[in-house]
Amino acid sequence: MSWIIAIAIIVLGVVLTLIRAMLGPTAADRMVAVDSMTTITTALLVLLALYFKRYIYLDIALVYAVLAFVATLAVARYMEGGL
Amino acid sequence: MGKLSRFIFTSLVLFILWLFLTSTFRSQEVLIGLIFSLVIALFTYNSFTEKGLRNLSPRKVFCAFLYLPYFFWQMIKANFDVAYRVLHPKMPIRPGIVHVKTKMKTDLGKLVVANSITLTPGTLTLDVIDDNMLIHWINVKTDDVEKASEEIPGVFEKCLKEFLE
Amino acid sequence: MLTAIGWFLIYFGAFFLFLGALGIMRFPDVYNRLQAGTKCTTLGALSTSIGVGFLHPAWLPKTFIIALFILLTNPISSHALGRASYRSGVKLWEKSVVDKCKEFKECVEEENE
Amino acid sequence: MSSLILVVSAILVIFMIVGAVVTIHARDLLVAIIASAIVDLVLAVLFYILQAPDVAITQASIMGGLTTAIFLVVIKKTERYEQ
Repeated sequence: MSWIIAIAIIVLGVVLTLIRAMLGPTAADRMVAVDSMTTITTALLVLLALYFKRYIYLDIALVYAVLAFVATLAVARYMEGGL
Repeated sequence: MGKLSRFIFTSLVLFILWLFLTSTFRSQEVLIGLIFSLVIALFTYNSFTEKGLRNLSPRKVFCAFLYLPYFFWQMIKANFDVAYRVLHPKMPIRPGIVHVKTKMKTDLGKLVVANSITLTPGTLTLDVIDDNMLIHWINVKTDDVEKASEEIPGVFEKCLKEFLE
Repeated sequence: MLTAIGWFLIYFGAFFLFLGALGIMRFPDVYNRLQAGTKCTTLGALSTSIGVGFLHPAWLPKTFIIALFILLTNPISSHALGRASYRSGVKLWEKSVVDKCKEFKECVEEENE
Repeated sequence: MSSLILVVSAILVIFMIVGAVVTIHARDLLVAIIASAIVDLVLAVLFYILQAPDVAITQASIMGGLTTAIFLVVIKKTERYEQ
């Protein structure tokens, strides 16, 4: 039962950020929402790794955090005119 | 600072990271990690660190351990602050961008101060130009440069000056 | 004992992750959303992963690495996004009090072109 | 317990469909890129839930990180708004 509550709260958070990403007025709003979504999803992946009881699943959380950071930095560099 | 000490410091950091990532002590894995951390450190020590083994002097390590609990306490306070502003029906925010001056000279010092400011109550670093910092403040109390410098980065710089400069 | 601490940390983190998402929905402009998104999600993800490490102590080193990585990279990405959105001309909220950023020519360079 | 996982994946699939629709209809190509990045990241979580960790790592790294950066280089070289 305690699993259901913890995972449900975090999934509700993901849904809220995804709604903001779909209807945000400017591109910057959407990117802020996507950045927060990746951090929340990293926490969700760590929690699900404990739920499935597989050690290898933690690697996905690590890769997810690193690569989403690269995507955020690329979009930020594009928006300020660099790249 | 000598090249050897910078090289040793870089490979030490990489090797400790490898030990955390594999989290075993079998001889084969430790050996291969040691070889790869030496090879990678050979190529990257030039841009990784400037001070080498001087970073590990006992006084600096002691000051870093004193700084961490204070930082986490500030972070928890920041989160309850944001929680209050989010859950309040009228959203009591009064945002603005203020200008403060920092006393840090090195790049590493500016990085640590900017990251600490971002994670502590109500402030977010927008831009760093030389020693001027532009900070978005969610509840502006003053827009004077001197007072804002006392208010925002001053509390960290007292602790950080010890182990970064 | 370790189990109790682990569950407490997981619920603490989940609560703050939800609050960060709620802040992103409610706040009026980009910079305020960035504040809520950075602070709450950093502490939430950190506390959740350390809590998982407490529940299953053999995993503690790797969850510690994940927490360290989040603590290092999240402020940098939010700083880059804030600077990029100011330089690309996103306006502040209309009830904002003060804007010292106009005094620096590095900040408004992009708008003039 | 597996009904919890079923509900989570149903929510994620709905958001993937909405993201794909936003990707097709957006006039601003930066918004289209961000929406397609959302689709890729959510698809990585879905592969994770379906217990394929290697596919999830590849999806998160190649599609979530690198393809976004390559698309950004492309719209930097051409133009941002669709005619």
